[in-house]
Amino acid sequence: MVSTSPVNQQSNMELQVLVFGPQARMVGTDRLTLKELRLPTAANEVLSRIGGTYPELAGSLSVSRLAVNQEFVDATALINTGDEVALIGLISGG
Amino acid sequence: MVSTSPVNQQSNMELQVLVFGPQARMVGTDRLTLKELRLPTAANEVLSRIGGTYPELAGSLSVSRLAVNQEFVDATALINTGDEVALIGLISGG
Amino acid sequence: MPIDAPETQVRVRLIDGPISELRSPTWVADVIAAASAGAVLTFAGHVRDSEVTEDNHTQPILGLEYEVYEPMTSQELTLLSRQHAIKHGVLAVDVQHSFGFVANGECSFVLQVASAHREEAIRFIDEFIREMKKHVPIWKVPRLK
Amino acid sequence: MPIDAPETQVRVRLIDGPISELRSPTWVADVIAAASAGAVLTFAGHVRDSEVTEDNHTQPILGLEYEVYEPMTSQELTLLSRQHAIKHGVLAVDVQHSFGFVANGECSFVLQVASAHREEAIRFIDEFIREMKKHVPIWKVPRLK
Repeated sequence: MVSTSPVNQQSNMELQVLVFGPQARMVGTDRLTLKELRLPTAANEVLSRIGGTYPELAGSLSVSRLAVNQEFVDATALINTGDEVALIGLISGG
Repeated sequence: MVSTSPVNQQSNMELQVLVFGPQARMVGTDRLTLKELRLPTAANEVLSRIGGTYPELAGSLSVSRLAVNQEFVDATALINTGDEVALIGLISGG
Repeated sequence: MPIDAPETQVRVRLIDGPISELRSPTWVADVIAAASAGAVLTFAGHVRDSEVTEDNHTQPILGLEYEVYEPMTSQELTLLSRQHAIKHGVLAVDVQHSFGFVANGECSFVLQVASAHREEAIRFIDEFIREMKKHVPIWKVPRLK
Repeated sequence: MPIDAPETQVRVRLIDGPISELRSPTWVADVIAAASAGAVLTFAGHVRDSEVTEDNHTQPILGLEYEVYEPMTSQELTLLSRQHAIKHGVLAVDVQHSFGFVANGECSFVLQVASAHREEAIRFIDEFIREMKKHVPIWKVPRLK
């Protein structure tokens, strides 16, 4: 009963990603929208989709990380429906 | 008219040297007295005479300097009658 | 004197607008007094009157608009404080960072650390700030003149 | 932003007894605000509750008796401030050091420095204190329990 498609995998999903500071100014919004995603999906896939959908951000994605539910995640971490996802980039506190 | 003894050189002089902190506690006074000095004399000669007269201080003289009229002086600086001389050693501010 | 593995005390606050010098933490000094131990080092960062742009030009600004992402910002500041406190053996850490608008010359960041000797405190301040700028979600956007 | 070779401001004070945190200098922050430039770092040294003796024993103490040699002590503190301010490019230096008795836990030394960036201030504090302990005529004698 092995399946390549987990039971709870969902296609054609929309994912919103919070964005802040200079990156929010670049795209003119504090909330990115990625359409037609298959969830769950890996963090690096989300970053790659952000770069494709928002070319203004492509230059700063190499110094950005994703946070899921308010914690930094690795490139391979899975993002699920209902997760709070944030793009944390171009940090410069202090 | 060359003389090995400058006109204003004085023998059998007494020199007082201010001393502070732990060194003052070691000798039980804040004022060392060196007798039968020939003035002017070099700072290193004064340090050496302090070591001879106050053996309690011998151990700390290697980390001590002389100040003359409130300024640090080199080993070869001359000390004259009337100079205010201080032994600055075992410093530990802060 | 060996210190009996004291638990580090950490306090993190986000402040709306500039940080008043008078509001600076005094409890860190109390920790020091209680421990009868050594050094309190306080770093205060003030907003400068210009920003260097991406193309390396200097432009005058009115101040900086700080954004935070709560509670993650406070969590990350707390984590960073604890990690570096253990690494450097410091006794207490107090962090204040502004959010919202802070004008030129005003203070937007205060980091205070207490330790037995000055060396730990100096290393802590240096590393903490470097790491904060890389990893803690705080953003600034210049308000142009 | 290049700074037009500002003259460093230096203030040195010797304080009879412990230094109150409330008496900490605020004019350094004013210098920073006026220059719209960057960092204020403050080091406060507190008396510890024990001293290490020459034979490496730790003995409990009530506090420290500080001696100074005026005006030489103030002169040397001022000289050290100016030398290191120029070396590290800092804008303002404020030094307070106690003389007389300071009890355990109380503050006996405050060094505050303002600079455009934190790195200069950190290097200044570190070097200044190391040099002060070697070269400035200030002595301490423990008051034993």
